[in-house]
Amino acid sequence: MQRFAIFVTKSPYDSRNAESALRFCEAAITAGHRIEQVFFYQSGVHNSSTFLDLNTDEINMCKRWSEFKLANDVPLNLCVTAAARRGIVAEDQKSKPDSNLAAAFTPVGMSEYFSALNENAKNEKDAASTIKSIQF
Amino acid sequence: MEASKPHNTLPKQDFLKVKGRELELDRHGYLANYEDWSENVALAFAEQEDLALNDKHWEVIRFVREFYETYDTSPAIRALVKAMKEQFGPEVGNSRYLHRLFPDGPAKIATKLAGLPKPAKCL
Amino acid sequence: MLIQVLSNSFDLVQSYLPNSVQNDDENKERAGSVEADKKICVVLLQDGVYLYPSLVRILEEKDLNNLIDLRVLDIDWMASGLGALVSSADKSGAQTIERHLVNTQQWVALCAEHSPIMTVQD
Amino acid sequence: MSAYLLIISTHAPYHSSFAMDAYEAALGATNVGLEVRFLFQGNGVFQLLSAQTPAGIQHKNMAKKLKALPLFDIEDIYVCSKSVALRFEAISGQNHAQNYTNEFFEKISISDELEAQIVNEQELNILMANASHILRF
Repeated sequence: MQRFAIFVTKSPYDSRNAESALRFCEAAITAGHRIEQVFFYQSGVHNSSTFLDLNTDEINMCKRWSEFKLANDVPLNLCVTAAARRGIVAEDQKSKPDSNLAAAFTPVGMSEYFSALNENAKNEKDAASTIKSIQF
Repeated sequence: MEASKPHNTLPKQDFLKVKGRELELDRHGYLANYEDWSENVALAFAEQEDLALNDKHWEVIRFVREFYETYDTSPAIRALVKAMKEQFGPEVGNSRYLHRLFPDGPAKIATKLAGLPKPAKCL
Repeated sequence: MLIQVLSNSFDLVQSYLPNSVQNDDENKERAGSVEADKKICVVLLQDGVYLYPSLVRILEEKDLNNLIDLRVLDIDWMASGLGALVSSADKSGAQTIERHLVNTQQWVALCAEHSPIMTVQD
Repeated sequence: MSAYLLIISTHAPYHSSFAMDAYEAALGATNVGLEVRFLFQGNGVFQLLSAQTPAGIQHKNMAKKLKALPLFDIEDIYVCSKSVALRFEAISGQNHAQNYTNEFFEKISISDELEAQIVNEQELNILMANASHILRF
Protein backbone atom coordinates (compact mmCIF):
# COMPACT_ATOMS: atom_id res chain seq x y z
CA MET A 1 0.00 0.00 0.00
CA GLN A 2 1.35 3.38 -1.03
CA ARG A 3 0.06 6.75 0.22
CA PHE A 4 -0.23 9.49 -2.40
CA ALA A 5 -0.86 13.23 -2.25
CA ILE A 6 -2.06 14.74 -5.53
CA PHE A 7 -1.26 18.31 -6.59
CA VAL A 8 -3.47 19.64 -9.42
CA THR A 9 -2.36 22.83 -11.20
CA LYS A 10 -4.42 23.17 -14.37
CA SER A 11 -7.92 24.36 -15.05
CA PRO A 12 -10.46 21.82 -16.32
CA TYR A 13 -11.64 22.05 -19.91
CA ASP A 14 -8.57 24.12 -20.91
CA SER A 15 -6.51 21.01 -20.34
CA ARG A 16 -7.08 17.32 -19.60
CA ASN A 17 -4.66 17.53 -16.72
CA ALA A 18 -7.25 17.15 -13.96
CA GLU A 19 -8.92 14.25 -15.78
CA SER A 20 -5.66 12.31 -15.64
CA ALA A 21 -5.30 13.21 -11.97
CA LEU A 22 -8.75 11.88 -11.16
CA ARG A 23 -8.20 8.74 -13.24
CA PHE A 24 -4.98 8.17 -11.32
CA CYS A 25 -6.76 8.62 -7.97
CA GLU A 26 -9.53 6.19 -8.82
CA ALA A 27 -7.16 3.55 -10.14
CA ALA A 28 -4.88 3.94 -7.13
CA ILE A 29 -7.76 3.40 -4.71
CA THR A 30 -8.95 0.37 -6.69
CA ALA A 31 -5.46 -1.06 -6.39
CA GLY A 32 -5.57 -0.68 -2.61
CA HIS A 33 -3.45 2.48 -2.32
CA ARG A 34 -4.49 5.52 -0.35
CA ILE A 35 -5.01 9.06 -1.64
CA GLU A 36 -4.36 11.25 1.40
CA GLN A 37 -5.56 14.45 -0.23
CA VAL A 38 -5.98 16.22 -3.52
CA PHE A 39 -4.67 19.78 -3.45
CA PHE A 40 -5.62 22.37 -6.06
CA TYR A 41 -3.14 25.16 -6.81
CA GLN A 42 -2.62 27.70 -9.61
CA SER A 43 -5.41 27.39 -12.21
CA GLY A 44 -6.28 24.02 -10.71
CA VAL A 45 -8.60 25.89 -8.32
CA HIS A 46 -11.10 26.25 -11.19
CA ASN A 47 -11.94 22.56 -10.69
CA SER A 48 -13.95 23.62 -7.64
CA SER A 49 -16.31 26.04 -9.36
CA THR A 50 -20.03 25.27 -9.26
CA PHE A 51 -20.34 27.75 -12.13
CA LEU A 52 -18.90 25.19 -14.57
CA ASP A 53 -21.65 24.58 -17.08
CA LEU A 54 -21.12 21.77 -19.57
CA ASN A 55 -23.30 19.63 -21.78
CA THR A 56 -24.15 16.19 -20.49
CA ASP A 57 -21.81 14.55 -23.03
CA GLU A 58 -18.87 16.63 -21.79
CA ILE A 59 -16.85 16.13 -18.64
CA ASN A 60 -17.74 18.34 -15.68
CA MET A 61 -14.72 18.10 -13.39
CA CYS A 62 -16.34 19.86 -10.44
CA LYS A 63 -19.09 17.24 -10.47
CA ARG A 64 -16.62 14.39 -10.98
CA TRP A 65 -14.41 15.47 -8.07
CA SER A 66 -17.45 15.93 -5.84
CA GLU A 67 -18.63 12.41 -6.65
CA PHE A 68 -15.14 11.08 -6.07
CA LYS A 69 -15.06 12.68 -2.64
CA LEU A 70 -18.46 11.29 -1.76
CA ALA A 71 -17.41 7.78 -2.74
CA ASN A 72 -13.93 7.76 -1.23
CA ASP A 73 -13.88 10.40 1.50
CA VAL A 74 -10.65 11.97 0.20
CA PRO A 75 -10.12 15.62 1.27
CA LEU A 76 -10.22 18.04 -1.66
CA ASN A 77 -8.20 21.07 -0.54
CA LEU A 78 -7.55 24.23 -2.46
CA CYS A 79 -5.15 27.09 -1.87
CA VAL A 80 -7.31 29.92 -0.54
CA THR A 81 -5.04 32.62 -2.00
CA ALA A 82 -4.83 31.01 -5.45
CA ALA A 83 -8.62 30.66 -5.40
CA ALA A 84 -9.28 34.26 -4.35
CA ARG A 85 -7.01 35.53 -7.12
CA ARG A 86 -9.07 33.58 -9.63
CA GLY A 87 -12.47 34.57 -8.33
CA ILE A 88 -13.33 31.32 -6.56
CA VAL A 89 -14.84 32.24 -3.22
CA ALA A 90 -16.42 30.45 -0.31
CA GLU A 91 -19.60 31.77 1.26
CA ASP A 92 -18.16 32.58 4.65
CA GLN A 93 -15.80 35.19 3.25
CA LYS A 94 -17.48 38.39 4.30
CA SER A 95 -18.47 41.06 1.81
CA LYS A 96 -19.20 38.25 -0.64
CA PRO A 97 -22.70 36.89 -0.18
CA ASP A 98 -22.48 34.50 -3.13
CA SER A 99 -20.22 31.54 -3.44
CA ASN A 100 -19.12 29.45 -6.38
CA LEU A 101 -17.02 27.04 -4.34
CA ALA A 102 -18.48 23.53 -4.45
CA ALA A 103 -19.21 22.06 -1.03
CA ALA A 104 -16.84 19.13 -1.56
CA PHE A 105 -13.82 21.46 -1.59
CA THR A 106 -12.13 23.07 1.42
CA PRO A 107 -10.18 26.33 1.13
CA VAL A 108 -6.92 25.97 3.11
CA GLY A 109 -3.41 27.41 3.31
CA MET A 110 -0.56 25.91 1.30
CA SER A 111 0.77 24.38 4.50
CA GLU A 112 -2.03 21.84 4.45
CA TYR A 113 -0.34 20.05 1.56
CA PHE A 114 3.20 20.42 2.83
CA SER A 115 2.47 19.29 6.39
CA ALA A 116 1.40 15.98 4.90
CA LEU A 117 4.72 15.68 3.09
CA ASN A 118 6.61 16.77 6.17
CA GLU A 119 5.03 14.08 8.28
CA ASN A 120 6.58 11.93 5.62
CA ALA A 121 10.08 13.21 6.27
CA LYS A 122 9.83 12.39 9.97
CA ASN A 123 8.82 8.81 9.32
CA GLU A 124 11.43 8.26 6.68
CA LYS A 125 12.54 4.93 8.06
CA ASP A 126 9.11 3.46 7.75
CA ALA A 127 8.87 3.29 3.98
CA ALA A 128 5.28 2.07 3.94
CA SER A 129 4.08 5.19 5.71
CA THR A 130 5.73 7.75 3.44
CA ILE A 131 3.52 9.91 1.30
CA LYS A 132 4.42 10.41 -2.34
CA SER A 133 3.61 13.69 -4.03
CA ILE A 134 2.40 13.66 -7.64
CA GLN A 135 1.88 16.85 -9.56
CA PHE A 136 -0.57 17.24 -12.41
CA MET B 1 -41.60 47.98 -13.20
CA GLU B 2 -39.19 46.61 -10.64
CA ALA B 3 -35.76 48.23 -10.52
CA SER B 4 -33.06 45.80 -11.59
CA LYS B 5 -30.89 44.50 -8.78
CA PRO B 6 -27.35 45.92 -8.99
CA HIS B 7 -25.62 42.65 -8.12
CA ASN B 8 -22.81 42.71 -10.63
CA THR B 9 -20.99 45.68 -9.16
CA LEU B 10 -17.51 45.84 -7.68
CA PRO B 11 -17.34 45.87 -3.86
CA LYS B 12 -17.91 49.23 -2.22
CA GLN B 13 -14.77 51.30 -1.67
CA ASP B 14 -13.74 52.21 1.88
CA PHE B 15 -11.67 55.22 2.86
CA LEU B 16 -9.49 56.28 5.75
CA LYS B 17 -9.88 59.91 6.80
CA VAL B 18 -6.52 61.47 7.59
CA LYS B 19 -6.21 65.23 8.16
CA GLY B 20 -9.18 65.98 5.94
CA ARG B 21 -7.98 63.69 3.14
CA GLU B 22 -9.76 60.50 2.16
CA LEU B 23 -7.31 57.68 1.47
CA GLU B 24 -8.45 54.61 -0.41
CA LEU B 25 -8.47 51.27 1.44
CA ASP B 26 -8.45 47.76 0.04
CA ARG B 27 -11.12 45.23 1.02
CA HIS B 28 -9.12 44.06 4.01
CA GLY B 29 -9.06 47.60 5.35
CA TYR B 30 -5.41 48.08 4.42
CA LEU B 31 -4.11 51.17 2.64
CA ALA B 32 -4.68 50.76 -1.11
CA ASN B 33 -1.73 52.92 -2.20
CA TYR B 34 1.55 52.49 -0.44
CA GLU B 35 2.60 56.05 -1.45
CA ASP B 36 -0.35 57.58 0.47
CA TRP B 37 1.38 56.67 3.72
CA SER B 38 2.51 59.18 6.30
CA GLU B 39 2.97 58.98 10.05
CA ASN B 40 -0.55 60.30 10.38
CA VAL B 41 -1.81 57.22 8.53
CA ALA B 42 -0.12 55.01 11.10
CA LEU B 43 -1.69 57.07 13.88
CA ALA B 44 -5.15 56.80 12.32
CA PHE B 45 -4.87 53.02 11.98
CA ALA B 46 -3.47 52.77 15.52
CA GLU B 47 -6.55 54.54 16.81
CA GLN B 48 -8.75 51.99 15.01
CA GLU B 49 -6.75 49.21 16.65
CA ASP B 50 -6.82 50.85 20.10
CA LEU B 51 -3.05 50.98 20.14
CA ALA B 52 -0.99 53.77 21.73
CA LEU B 53 2.19 53.98 19.68
CA ASN B 54 5.55 54.32 21.42
CA ASP B 55 9.11 54.36 20.06
CA LYS B 56 9.25 50.58 19.97
CA HIS B 57 6.16 50.43 17.76
CA TRP B 58 7.60 53.06 15.44
CA GLU B 59 10.83 51.10 15.15
CA VAL B 60 8.88 48.08 13.91
CA ILE B 61 6.67 50.15 11.60
CA ARG B 62 9.67 51.77 9.96
CA PHE B 63 11.36 48.39 9.72
CA VAL B 64 8.48 46.71 7.89
CA ARG B 65 8.31 49.61 5.41
CA GLU B 66 12.00 49.19 4.78
CA PHE B 67 11.51 45.44 4.42
CA TYR B 68 8.83 46.05 1.82
CA GLU B 69 11.05 48.40 -0.14
CA THR B 70 13.92 45.93 -0.11
CA TYR B 71 12.04 42.73 -0.91
CA ASP B 72 8.81 43.91 -2.59
CA THR B 73 7.01 41.68 -0.10
CA SER B 74 4.87 42.34 2.95
CA PRO B 75 6.75 40.47 5.67
CA ALA B 76 4.96 37.45 7.11
CA ILE B 77 5.76 36.87 10.77
CA ARG B 78 8.55 34.35 10.35
CA ALA B 79 10.49 36.50 7.87
CA LEU B 80 9.88 39.59 10.00
CA VAL B 81 11.31 37.95 13.11
CA LYS B 82 14.34 36.65 11.23
CA ALA B 83 15.07 39.98 9.54
CA MET B 84 14.66 41.96 12.77
CA LYS B 85 16.92 39.53 14.58
CA GLU B 86 19.61 40.15 11.97
CA GLN B 87 19.33 43.90 12.36
CA PHE B 88 18.55 44.43 16.06
CA GLY B 89 19.59 41.17 17.71
CA PRO B 90 17.52 38.53 19.50
CA GLU B 91 16.04 40.94 22.11
CA VAL B 92 13.94 42.64 19.44
CA GLY B 93 13.95 39.94 16.80
CA ASN B 94 11.76 37.47 18.59
CA SER B 95 8.12 36.75 18.22
CA ARG B 96 7.20 37.20 21.90
CA TYR B 97 8.56 40.77 21.93
CA LEU B 98 6.67 41.58 18.73
CA HIS B 99 3.46 40.03 20.01
CA ARG B 100 3.64 42.16 23.15
CA LEU B 101 3.83 45.26 20.96
CA PHE B 102 1.12 44.13 18.54
CA PRO B 103 -1.13 41.69 20.42
CA ASP B 104 -3.40 41.10 17.41
CA GLY B 105 -0.53 39.77 15.34
CA PRO B 106 2.69 41.69 14.62
CA ALA B 107 2.89 40.98 10.87
CA LYS B 108 -0.80 41.65 10.37
CA ILE B 109 -0.99 44.88 12.36
CA ALA B 110 2.47 46.34 11.76
CA THR B 111 2.06 46.03 7.99
CA LYS B 112 -1.32 47.71 8.23
CA LEU B 113 0.07 50.62 10.24
CA ALA B 114 2.97 50.85 7.80
CA GLY B 115 0.60 51.20 4.85
CA LEU B 116 1.56 47.88 3.23
CA PRO B 117 -0.72 45.22 1.73
CA LYS B 118 -1.86 42.45 4.07
CA PRO B 119 0.69 39.58 4.08
CA ALA B 120 -0.59 36.50 2.24
CA LYS B 121 -2.60 34.28 4.54
CA CYS B 122 -0.94 31.03 3.72
CA LEU B 123 2.67 32.17 4.09
CA MET C 1 12.90 8.50 -10.29
CA LEU C 2 9.81 8.68 -12.51
CA ILE C 3 9.13 11.45 -15.01
CA GLN C 4 5.56 11.96 -16.14
CA VAL C 5 5.53 13.75 -19.46
CA LEU C 6 2.37 15.64 -20.40
CA SER C 7 4.02 17.95 -22.92
CA ASN C 8 5.06 17.29 -26.48
CA SER C 9 7.92 19.77 -26.39
CA PHE C 10 10.89 17.61 -27.28
CA ASP C 11 13.58 20.01 -26.05
CA LEU C 12 11.89 20.33 -22.70
CA VAL C 13 11.77 16.60 -22.14
CA GLN C 14 15.22 15.97 -23.51
CA SER C 15 16.71 18.34 -20.96
CA TYR C 16 15.71 15.88 -18.24
CA LEU C 17 17.11 12.77 -19.86
CA PRO C 18 20.63 11.52 -19.32
CA ASN C 19 22.76 12.37 -22.30
CA SER C 20 24.58 9.11 -22.78
CA VAL C 21 25.50 5.93 -21.00
CA GLN C 22 28.93 7.07 -19.90
CA ASN C 23 27.94 8.21 -16.45
CA ASP C 24 30.31 10.58 -14.77
CA ASP C 25 31.47 8.76 -11.65
CA GLU C 26 33.46 11.71 -10.42
CA ASN C 27 30.41 13.95 -10.32
CA LYS C 28 28.38 11.32 -8.62
CA GLU C 29 30.87 10.96 -5.82
CA ARG C 30 31.19 14.70 -5.38
CA ALA C 31 27.51 15.07 -4.67
CA GLY C 32 27.39 11.91 -2.58
CA SER C 33 24.89 10.31 -4.85
CA VAL C 34 23.22 7.06 -3.98
CA GLU C 35 20.15 7.25 -6.16
CA ALA C 36 21.36 8.90 -9.33
CA ASP C 37 22.46 5.73 -11.06
CA LYS C 38 19.04 4.11 -10.79
CA LYS C 39 17.05 3.66 -13.96
CA ILE C 40 14.71 6.51 -14.83
CA CYS C 41 11.13 5.60 -15.71
CA VAL C 42 9.53 7.93 -18.27
CA VAL C 43 5.75 7.75 -18.64
CA LEU C 44 4.14 9.54 -21.57
CA LEU C 45 0.60 10.82 -20.97
CA GLN C 46 -1.71 13.22 -22.77
CA ASP C 47 0.31 15.25 -25.31
CA GLY C 48 3.44 13.46 -24.15
CA VAL C 49 2.47 10.47 -26.33
CA TYR C 50 3.38 12.42 -29.47
CA LEU C 51 7.01 12.29 -28.36
CA TYR C 52 7.03 8.52 -28.45
CA PRO C 53 8.54 8.06 -31.95
CA SER C 54 11.29 10.62 -31.30
CA LEU C 55 12.11 9.19 -27.90
CA VAL C 56 12.33 5.64 -29.19
CA ARG C 57 14.77 6.83 -31.83
CA ILE C 58 16.88 8.77 -29.31
CA LEU C 59 17.06 5.81 -26.94
CA GLU C 60 18.31 3.63 -29.79
CA GLU C 61 20.79 6.15 -31.14
CA LYS C 62 22.27 7.05 -27.79
CA ASP C 63 22.01 3.55 -26.45
CA LEU C 64 19.97 4.70 -23.46
CA ASN C 65 17.68 1.71 -23.11
CA ASN C 66 19.58 0.58 -20.03
CA LEU C 67 19.06 3.93 -18.33
CA ILE C 68 15.53 4.77 -19.34
CA ASP C 69 12.42 2.68 -19.02
CA LEU C 70 9.98 4.23 -21.50
CA ARG C 71 6.24 3.76 -20.97
CA VAL C 72 3.16 5.10 -22.75
CA LEU C 73 -0.32 5.26 -21.23
CA ASP C 74 -2.51 3.09 -23.46
CA ILE C 75 -5.71 5.16 -23.46
CA ASP C 76 -3.88 8.38 -24.34
CA TRP C 77 -1.94 6.52 -27.04
CA MET C 78 -5.15 5.10 -28.51
CA ALA C 79 -6.73 8.54 -28.46
CA SER C 80 -3.86 10.02 -30.45
CA GLY C 81 -4.21 7.77 -33.50
CA LEU C 82 -0.44 7.48 -33.74
CA GLY C 83 -0.58 3.70 -33.48
CA ALA C 84 -1.72 3.16 -37.05
CA LEU C 85 0.99 5.47 -38.34
CA VAL C 86 3.78 3.84 -36.36
CA SER C 87 2.84 0.29 -37.36
CA SER C 88 2.38 1.07 -41.05
CA ALA C 89 5.66 2.96 -41.25
CA ASP C 90 7.69 0.24 -39.61
CA LYS C 91 6.73 -3.40 -39.12
CA SER C 92 8.79 -3.82 -35.98
CA GLY C 93 7.32 -0.55 -34.70
CA ALA C 94 4.03 -2.25 -33.90
CA GLN C 95 5.77 -4.80 -31.70
CA THR C 96 7.94 -2.18 -30.05
CA ILE C 97 5.01 -0.06 -28.93
CA GLU C 98 3.31 -3.14 -27.49
CA ARG C 99 6.24 -3.51 -25.12
CA HIS C 100 5.97 0.11 -23.98
CA LEU C 101 2.21 0.46 -23.45
CA VAL C 102 0.87 0.47 -19.90
CA ASN C 103 -2.71 0.60 -18.68
CA THR C 104 -3.87 2.88 -15.89
CA GLN C 105 -3.29 0.24 -13.20
CA GLN C 106 0.26 -0.34 -14.38
CA TRP C 107 0.90 3.40 -14.42
CA VAL C 108 -0.25 3.60 -10.79
CA ALA C 109 2.01 0.66 -9.93
CA LEU C 110 5.00 2.39 -11.52
CA CYS C 111 4.30 5.53 -9.48
CA ALA C 112 4.08 3.45 -6.33
CA GLU C 113 7.43 1.91 -7.16
CA HIS C 114 9.51 4.98 -8.10
CA SER C 115 10.53 8.09 -6.19
CA PRO C 116 10.57 11.01 -6.63
CA ILE C 117 7.95 11.66 -9.28
CA MET C 118 8.37 14.72 -11.46
CA THR C 119 5.81 15.99 -13.93
CA VAL C 120 6.92 17.80 -17.07
CA GLN C 121 4.22 19.90 -18.65
CA ASP C 122 4.01 23.25 -20.41
CA MET D 1 20.87 12.36 3.20
CA SER D 2 18.11 14.64 4.43
CA ALA D 3 14.68 14.67 2.85
CA TYR D 4 13.94 17.72 0.75
CA LEU D 5 11.36 19.14 -1.60
CA LEU D 6 12.87 20.38 -4.85
CA ILE D 7 11.02 23.28 -6.45
CA ILE D 8 11.92 23.90 -10.08
CA SER D 9 11.05 27.33 -11.40
CA THR D 10 11.06 27.37 -15.20
CA HIS D 11 9.23 30.53 -16.26
CA ALA D 12 10.33 34.12 -16.81
CA PRO D 13 9.00 36.46 -14.14
CA TYR D 14 6.27 38.67 -15.63
CA HIS D 15 4.36 37.01 -18.43
CA SER D 16 2.54 34.50 -16.24
CA SER D 17 2.00 33.75 -12.57
CA PHE D 18 4.31 30.70 -12.67
CA ALA D 19 7.34 32.44 -11.13
CA MET D 20 5.26 33.78 -8.24
CA ASP D 21 3.46 30.47 -7.82
CA ALA D 22 6.78 28.63 -7.51
CA TYR D 23 8.05 31.24 -5.04
CA GLU D 24 4.96 31.13 -2.86
CA ALA D 25 4.84 27.33 -2.89
CA ALA D 26 8.44 27.32 -1.63
CA LEU D 27 7.57 29.74 1.17
CA GLY D 28 4.52 27.70 2.10
CA ALA D 29 6.61 24.55 2.33
CA THR D 30 9.30 25.96 4.62
CA ASN D 31 6.53 27.34 6.79
CA VAL D 32 5.81 23.83 8.05
CA GLY D 33 9.47 23.00 8.42
CA LEU D 34 9.98 21.10 5.19
CA GLU D 35 13.45 21.50 3.73
CA VAL D 36 13.22 23.21 0.35
CA ARG D 37 15.81 23.46 -2.40
CA PHE D 38 15.06 25.88 -5.20
CA LEU D 39 16.24 25.43 -8.78
CA PHE D 40 16.08 27.96 -11.60
CA GLN D 41 15.91 26.23 -14.93
CA GLY D 42 14.82 27.04 -18.48
CA ASN D 43 13.37 30.53 -18.75
CA GLY D 44 13.32 30.61 -14.95
CA VAL D 45 16.90 31.89 -15.03
CA PHE D 46 15.55 35.21 -16.34
CA GLN D 47 14.11 35.78 -12.85
CA LEU D 48 17.66 36.31 -11.66
CA LEU D 49 18.52 39.33 -13.81
CA SER D 50 19.39 41.94 -11.24
CA ALA D 51 18.35 45.08 -13.13
CA GLN D 52 14.63 44.25 -13.40
CA THR D 53 12.53 47.43 -13.27
CA PRO D 54 8.89 46.38 -13.49
CA ALA D 55 7.39 49.63 -12.15
CA GLY D 56 6.05 50.43 -15.62
CA ILE D 57 4.02 47.24 -15.76
CA GLN D 58 2.89 47.69 -12.15
CA HIS D 59 4.31 44.41 -10.94
CA LYS D 60 6.42 43.52 -7.95
CA ASN D 61 10.12 43.08 -8.66
CA MET D 62 10.88 39.34 -8.78
CA ALA D 63 14.62 39.83 -8.25
CA LYS D 64 13.87 41.72 -5.03
CA LYS D 65 11.44 39.06 -3.86
CA LEU D 66 14.01 36.33 -4.42
CA LYS D 67 16.39 38.12 -2.06
CA ALA D 68 13.94 37.29 0.75
CA LEU D 69 14.30 33.52 0.22
CA PRO D 70 16.93 33.15 2.98
CA LEU D 71 14.59 34.91 5.41
CA PHE D 72 12.19 32.05 4.76
CA ASP D 73 14.98 29.51 5.40
CA ILE D 74 15.58 28.67 1.76
CA GLU D 75 19.31 28.66 1.41
CA ASP D 76 19.99 25.95 -1.15
CA ILE D 77 19.46 27.75 -4.42
CA TYR D 78 20.62 26.36 -7.75
CA VAL D 79 20.90 27.68 -11.29
CA CYS D 80 21.11 25.36 -14.29
CA SER D 81 24.20 26.45 -16.18
CA LYS D 82 23.05 24.94 -19.45
CA SER D 83 19.81 26.92 -19.36
CA VAL D 84 21.80 30.13 -18.95
CA ALA D 85 24.24 29.32 -21.73
CA LEU D 86 21.47 28.37 -24.17
CA ARG D 87 19.51 31.54 -23.54
CA PHE D 88 22.36 33.95 -23.89
CA GLU D 89 23.48 32.33 -27.09
CA ALA D 90 20.00 33.01 -28.36
CA ILE D 91 20.04 36.61 -27.19
CA SER D 92 23.40 37.49 -28.67
CA GLY D 93 23.15 35.25 -31.72
CA GLN D 94 26.90 35.68 -32.03
CA ASN D 95 30.10 35.05 -30.23
CA HIS D 96 29.18 37.42 -27.43
CA ALA D 97 27.34 34.50 -25.89
CA GLN D 98 30.18 33.65 -23.56
CA ASN D 99 30.47 37.26 -22.42
CA TYR D 100 26.78 37.51 -21.66
CA THR D 101 26.88 34.24 -19.79
CA ASN D 102 29.88 35.23 -17.70
CA GLU D 103 28.33 38.59 -16.99
CA PHE D 104 25.14 36.88 -15.87
CA PHE D 105 26.91 34.56 -13.48
CA GLU D 106 28.87 37.44 -12.01
CA LYS D 107 25.79 39.53 -11.43
CA ILE D 108 23.38 37.04 -9.97
CA SER D 109 23.40 36.60 -6.28
CA ILE D 110 20.23 36.08 -4.40
CA SER D 111 21.50 38.26 -1.60
CA ASP D 112 24.82 39.67 -0.51
CA GLU D 113 25.36 36.77 1.83
CA LEU D 114 24.12 34.05 -0.42
CA GLU D 115 25.36 32.85 -3.76
CA ALA D 116 23.26 30.67 -5.98
CA GLN D 117 25.06 27.46 -6.89
CA ILE D 118 25.65 26.92 -10.59
CA VAL D 119 24.97 23.30 -11.47
CA ASN D 120 25.88 21.27 -14.54
CA GLU D 121 23.80 18.48 -16.02
CA GLN D 122 25.10 15.68 -13.85
CA GLU D 123 24.76 17.66 -10.66
CA LEU D 124 21.25 18.51 -11.73
CA ASN D 125 20.30 14.88 -12.27
CA ILE D 126 21.57 14.05 -8.83
CA LEU D 127 19.72 16.98 -7.27
CA MET D 128 16.49 15.70 -8.80
CA ALA D 129 17.03 12.02 -8.16
CA ASN D 130 17.79 12.59 -4.47
CA ALA D 131 14.76 14.78 -3.83
CA SER D 132 11.90 13.35 -1.78
CA HIS D 133 9.41 15.36 -3.79
CA ILE D 134 9.56 17.58 -6.85
CA LEU D 135 7.21 20.35 -7.86
CA ARG D 136 7.93 21.97 -11.20
CA PHE D 137 6.41 25.31 -12.13
